Amino acid sequence: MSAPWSPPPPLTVTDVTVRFAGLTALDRVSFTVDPGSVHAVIGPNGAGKSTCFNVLSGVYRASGGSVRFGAGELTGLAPHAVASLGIARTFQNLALSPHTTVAESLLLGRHRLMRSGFLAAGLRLPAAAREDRLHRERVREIAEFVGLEGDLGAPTGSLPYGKQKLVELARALCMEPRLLLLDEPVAGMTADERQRTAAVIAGVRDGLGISIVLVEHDMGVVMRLADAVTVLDFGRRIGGGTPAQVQNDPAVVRAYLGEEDPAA
Amino acid sequence: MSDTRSPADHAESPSPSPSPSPGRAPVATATAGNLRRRLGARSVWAAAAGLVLLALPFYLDRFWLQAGLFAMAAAIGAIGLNLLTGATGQLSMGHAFFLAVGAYGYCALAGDGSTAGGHTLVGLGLPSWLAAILAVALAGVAGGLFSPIAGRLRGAYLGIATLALIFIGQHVLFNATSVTGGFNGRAVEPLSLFGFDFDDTETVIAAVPFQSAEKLWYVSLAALLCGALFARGVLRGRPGRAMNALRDHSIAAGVMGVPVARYRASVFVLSSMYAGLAGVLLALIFQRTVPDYFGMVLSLEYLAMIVIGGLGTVAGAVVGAAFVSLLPQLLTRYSDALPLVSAPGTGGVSPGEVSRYLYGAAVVAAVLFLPGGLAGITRIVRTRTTPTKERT
Amino acid sequence: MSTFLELLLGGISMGSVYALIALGFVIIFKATEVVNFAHASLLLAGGYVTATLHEEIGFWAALLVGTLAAASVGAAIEFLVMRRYRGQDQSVLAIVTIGVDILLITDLTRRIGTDVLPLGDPWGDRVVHFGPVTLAQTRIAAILAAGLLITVFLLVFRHTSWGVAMRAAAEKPETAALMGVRLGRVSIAAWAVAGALAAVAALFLTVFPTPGLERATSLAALKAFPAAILGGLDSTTGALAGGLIVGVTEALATGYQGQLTFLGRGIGDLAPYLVMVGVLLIRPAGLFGTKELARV
Amino acid sequence: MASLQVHALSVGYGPVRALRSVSLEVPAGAVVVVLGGNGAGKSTLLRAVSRTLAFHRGAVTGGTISFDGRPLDGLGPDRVVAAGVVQVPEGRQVFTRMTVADNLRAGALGRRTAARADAARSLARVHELFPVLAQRARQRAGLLSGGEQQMLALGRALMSRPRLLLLDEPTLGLAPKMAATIAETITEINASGTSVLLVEQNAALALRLSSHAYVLEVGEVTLDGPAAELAASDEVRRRYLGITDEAGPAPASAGAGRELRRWTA
Amino acid sequence: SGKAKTDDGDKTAAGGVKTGAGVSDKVIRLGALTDMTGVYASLGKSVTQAQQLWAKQTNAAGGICGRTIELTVRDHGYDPQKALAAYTELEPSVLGYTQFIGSPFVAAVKQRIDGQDKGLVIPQAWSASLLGSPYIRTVGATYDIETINAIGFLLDEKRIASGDKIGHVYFEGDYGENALAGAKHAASKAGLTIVEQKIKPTDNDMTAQVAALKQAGVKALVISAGPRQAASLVGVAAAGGWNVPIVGNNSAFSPQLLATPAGAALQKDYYVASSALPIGSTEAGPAALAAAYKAEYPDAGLDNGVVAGFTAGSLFGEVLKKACTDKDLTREGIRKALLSLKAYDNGFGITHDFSDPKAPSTRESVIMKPDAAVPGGMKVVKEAAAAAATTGFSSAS
Ligand SMILES: Nc1ncnc2c1ncn2[C@@H]1O[C@H](COP(=O)(O)OP(=O)(O)OP(=O)(O)O)[C@@H](O)[C@H]1O
Ligand SMILES: Nc1ncnc2c1ncn2[C@@H]1O[C@H](COP(=O)(O)OP(=O)(O)OP(=O)(O)O)[C@@H](O)[C@H]1O
Ligand SMILES: [Mg+2]
Ligand SMILES: [Mg+2]
Repeated sequence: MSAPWSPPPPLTVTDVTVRFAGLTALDRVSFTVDPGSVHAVIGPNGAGKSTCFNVLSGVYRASGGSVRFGAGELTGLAPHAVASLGIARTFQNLALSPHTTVAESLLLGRHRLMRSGFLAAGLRLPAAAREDRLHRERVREIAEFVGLEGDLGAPTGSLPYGKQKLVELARALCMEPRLLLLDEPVAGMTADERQRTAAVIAGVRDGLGISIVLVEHDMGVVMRLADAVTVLDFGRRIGGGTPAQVQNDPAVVRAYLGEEDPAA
Repeated sequence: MSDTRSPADHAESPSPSPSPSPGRAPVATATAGNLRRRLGARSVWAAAAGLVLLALPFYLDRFWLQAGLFAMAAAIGAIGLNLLTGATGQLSMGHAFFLAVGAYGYCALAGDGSTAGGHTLVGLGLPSWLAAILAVALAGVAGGLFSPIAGRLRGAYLGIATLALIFIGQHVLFNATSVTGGFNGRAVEPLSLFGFDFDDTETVIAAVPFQSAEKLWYVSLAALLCGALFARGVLRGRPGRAMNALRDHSIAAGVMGVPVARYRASVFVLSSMYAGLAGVLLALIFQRTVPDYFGMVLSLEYLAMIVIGGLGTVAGAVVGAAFVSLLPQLLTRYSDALPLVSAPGTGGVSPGEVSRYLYGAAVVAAVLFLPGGLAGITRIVRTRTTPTKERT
Repeated sequence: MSTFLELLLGGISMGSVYALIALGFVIIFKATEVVNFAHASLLLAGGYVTATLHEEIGFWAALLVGTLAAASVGAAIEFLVMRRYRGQDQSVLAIVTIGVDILLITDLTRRIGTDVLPLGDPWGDRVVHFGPVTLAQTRIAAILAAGLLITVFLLVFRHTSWGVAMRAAAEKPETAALMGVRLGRVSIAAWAVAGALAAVAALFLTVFPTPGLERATSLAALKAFPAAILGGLDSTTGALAGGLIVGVTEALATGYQGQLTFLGRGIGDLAPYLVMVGVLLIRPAGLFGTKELARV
Repeated sequence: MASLQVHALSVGYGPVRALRSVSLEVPAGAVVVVLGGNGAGKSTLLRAVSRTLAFHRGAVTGGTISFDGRPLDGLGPDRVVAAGVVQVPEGRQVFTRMTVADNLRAGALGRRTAARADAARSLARVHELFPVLAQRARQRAGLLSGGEQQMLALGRALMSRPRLLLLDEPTLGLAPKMAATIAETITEINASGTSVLLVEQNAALALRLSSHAYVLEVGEVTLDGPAAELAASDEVRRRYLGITDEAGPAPASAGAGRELRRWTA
Repeated sequence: SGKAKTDDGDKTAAGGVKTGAGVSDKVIRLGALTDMTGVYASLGKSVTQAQQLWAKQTNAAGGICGRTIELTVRDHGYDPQKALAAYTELEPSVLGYTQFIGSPFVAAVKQRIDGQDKGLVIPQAWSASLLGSPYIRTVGATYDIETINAIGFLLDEKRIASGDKIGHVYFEGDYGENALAGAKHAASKAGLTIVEQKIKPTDNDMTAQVAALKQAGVKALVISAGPRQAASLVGVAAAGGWNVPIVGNNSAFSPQLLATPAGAALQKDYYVASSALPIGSTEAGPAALAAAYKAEYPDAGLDNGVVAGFTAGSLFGEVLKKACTDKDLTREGIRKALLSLKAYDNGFGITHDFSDPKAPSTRESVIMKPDAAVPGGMKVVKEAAAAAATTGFSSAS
């Protein structure tokens, strides 16, 4: 039912400004995410990274500026309209239903790809059943891919934090996004779990060819995955470039990394 | 957060759905034989229950049939409320309003314009089956008109906003006399399907005289069955997942592509249509619609039903409806035989009061001791007997 | 004009009684996130105790005992019922309070039976004349009492740590416990205060011009729902404003029903709800309520 | 004299056994760290000490916990706070609808003595440690960024002048610089006489801060010893520090070998 | 099947009396559908107890037709669903109903009563909308007639005159609206103008209504509501120094009100129209009833619900006796017996004529006035009479 796959268009963020009462959370921020690349957004706490994601996903409305995904303008769209363009995200703090099973949570991610409405589901039309089967298969594939195949029947609330984060990631993947926004995907994981999750993300990029915007404080992960980096501080863009460039940018070091090498 | 949610989400997992949830698959294979046995047992039980239900009109007297009819109509209304309040987390205290729309809508659509009680009554005189369908649609439209509120509010705000509907409804029912007949209500045109009238004229079947109660029994049974199956399909399918997501985390639901306000409004409309159908049936059972019926107490009774029965599930709504509507009848009928209960006028606790005590207590206790409601008991029993897979 | 003033004053005085009820409602909501649909039964309980005792022990003592009784009923509901539901979903809790309400109202109405019970207040049917406008003394007492109680509560809420504890407990009980907040105490106190306020409100709902307490008195508490919502469920100022709006709307809609016949007569009960729906359409969290914050 | 002593503690959440006979000790004035993977039972351990397991339908099934020789078993959470044991819970848990200032006031609620001067002094100290909390005093805490919230959570706990601070993953989601700041603050807090029991995923940072470390795996203590010793052990280096000795292909055990194809339907 | 149709038609039993549903050789079963836990609880309690007293007295006197009376009471709490259930439950096993509170519910089963059930029902409501059925028979004047008589009293007493405005406070529902129809009729005959104030049974505070009516300049008030509303109306008007006469329907008074702050005002210038003498009257009927009732229910108050219940009961008794002499205790026999009662004096001051189902059984009303000194709180100020305006008035139903 979906059109034959096309590479994601570039995401262009231009002069986006977000103000809350008495606070400018984003101040004329611009950057571009090239198709198929991993673009990291880093910056100190409170720099505006999550706010940026909230604008991209339609949760917040920007006070100014524009966000274009290819030719389409995203600002002003409701979250579900953004989702329908193939933009998926994860949440920094989990946003799962604790009593829902992993399988059902992931199927929720496929909401936009499924068609059956109240009537079809209520009348159990064969089309709805077929669709259900099809999508459950894909859910299983994705669960296997991120390493959740053993937990599909468990309520998400009973999983440890790290696995719940994986559920978040898998649910976003279930949306078959063309642009994936990941807000701190490895936070709260042990070192080896981080490595595994980073590998999953790399696998997504390589296997699906989609664009990924990544917010992460783990510089190791950022360095390993990112093709380009944008650095925010106090809502402003203070630097950007390749990971290597950024790591040695004195402004970035001062504002974010600190003098000490964090990778110790 | 809430344990009462769990039934909504996985209460019905051992289901005969075409593809068992893949997550269950390893478990399912392990216990496949068990499952099949249970399914077999289930269908035998269902068939037996179905037969009993079909045979009842041949044995029960009008009082019990009527009680059963009320319970069935209530069950349909409760399913609708459970879709809204249980599954989507939208508290509604205005359910009685939509019941009234259904009931009065049917009267006005099916009735003939006539004069009664000093005023002229509007009536379109449509065929009654068509009027019934249109009345259900009308209830849906009424729900839709409320969507600017239903789509935007939640929790207590929505609950109390919907309370306004009760007051508006009562006001209209008493004052719009040309449609509603005012305080004494209006007579209900009997249902007529394929030339068969569901009224009090006697038809003798197998030596049993069939009056309206006997005949309506089958109509109600069919309506309940369809309504229940439809709701179950909705809950288990794509809309059901979206509804639960709206309840648990509405922002996440939006980001997953669920149009939040529209979905909330749609569920409200769907729930109103269930109420409308229940209203049509109630009108047919009552043979007259009276405004006093559609007050706040009725709305609260429906909330009590879904809590007692179990939030978020179809079975919960049905069990709860049966409990709440049959309890007072049982107590009244057998008041002589029950300790503490005494006939009215003799000074003790009257059956009406006892039933109110009981269902007040049932609401409180159900949430505490039966997180899945009465309908959840079977599940608890089931999980006690089959060891749960421990998470590692 | 004098009719208008009289209606307005009457509305304000009734409104301040509604505000008292709504305030109790709001306090419980703030402390526990529970919408207490059993509030009407607290009111009836307080009024009933006052009504049955005043002949024996005098009005003021009876009022005191009635207030304490309603406070205890509130505390008992919290202790025996609500406490065991901590962590449940808001809507479910609201429904639980409906169950409690059914229990209590059934019991109280059974006790009250078919009687109309006077409360034995000192004001009787005396009125005060302000130019062309007359106002019952009971109503002046209502305005004063409500004003006083609401002010006291606002001050306590703002300037004591009890207020902070209450809000903390409402939002994240577990975390509040980690801060050393005694959750049980906070919520039991909120319920008790709400009960006490309801008992005072019951007094003013059942004295002249109303003949006395009877089984249907609790229905008056229904007016506190639109009042609380109008103002915003989590706002004390909102409760005050909402109460007044409801009182005045009701009085004017009743008094001018002759001019409002196109809406059908007897619109007084309905008007507050219509105003409420109108406000909610524009401000979904009420006039002073805080919009639910969404940060993800 | 051990400040906090946990002996043979077992905890269950219904049928789930989360801790099995865990023993651990926080000497007075020390910083002790507990490392462990997801679901190892670290938070459970802290909940047991703070006596908030009931909120999660969990219960202690065996063992004892005592603080300064006084058993904590059977106390309410408020009494534990009054005894001087304060926890900063996992995931910050600031009161989102209250202002930053009120959050800090809430932090002072558990103190038995409510001397105003005392409170003012605590507040000044917190503001000194985290200046941003003074700037944002009037803002609703829910609108702070993650890191700011973590600072608030820490500051809030300090308001009651704890003798033992339980920290559940304080650097979760913090920028490297901020994590370093928090680490410094922990050292500072400790230096002024507060013992610290730290639960961390950021093992490198945690081991640097602490004198003694425990490794918790699936509800059991599998390793413990002086922090420096543990930091040198192969097991800890591999699992918690992410250091592999033979430089080879990264051990991306999961995800590797699996591939996600594009969805076609 | 247990329900298979058997011939349950009327039989002829001992003594050659034809019997049907509800009547055996020993017992006559009657039903009472009452409200003891809902909005009409206070009425329901008095009516029911009075009828139980009637049954007891009748049985003590040897019963009727050699049979004892058995009264089965069902409390529906003013819930339509329960009322319908109770009706359905009792219908096969009772001969008729000595009371049925809630006229909407009576209306709800009207079709069944007239269609196949045909059992006599005496509603405890006096709305003109209940007239017309040969099986549903009210005892006394309907609300509209009662209101006309009340206004007629004011005219007779010269308290109001042509050209005046009078205020009418009335309940939403058939009671109030039927009374309003009467008031309008009386007003048109006498050249009065009615200023309407509609209220709901939950409104207990009449301040706003008084303010509005005062503003409108009315010279007298009519109240067709419950006792509490009457007390509030009378109290507020008096407290504000507004001295206008106030008349009310039978239901707009309860002796309990005399203990409230409005008690004094009620005894000043408030009148109630009724279809029976007050229970405190010294006439033989009321006096005997008052004594017997007090003896039976020492704690219960005396009010006009007692009279209403008792008169309904004794009417049923009278009809049963008549039917017994006609040797027909079937439902049909009951109907015929009732139709033959043309001048039935039950000892409560008014003579009833039941020969025309379309007309109320009387057009007269007694005018009474609250008085705390009398048991039951009411004394007669004007003997039964019909106002001129009632002649020719037909309750449009
Ligand atoms: N809804 C809101 N209302 C007011 N202020 C907000 C809101 N959302 C975010 N902010 C403020 O905007 C700033 C940026 O917040 P944001 O969450 O985007 O930071 P962040 O870069 O994601 O930080 P972290 O890495 O800690 O998650 C913060 O100061 C925060 O307080
Ligand atoms: N409320 C609960 N109900 C059931 N099981 C629970 C509950 N809370 C935790 N558990 C289980 O107890 C075990 C220990 O969990 P705990 O939260 O203590 O782990 P943790 O070490 O803090 O993990 P993380 O690093 O993810 O925070 C896990 O298996 C977890 O799934
Ligand atoms: Mg963020
Ligand atoms: Mg943890």
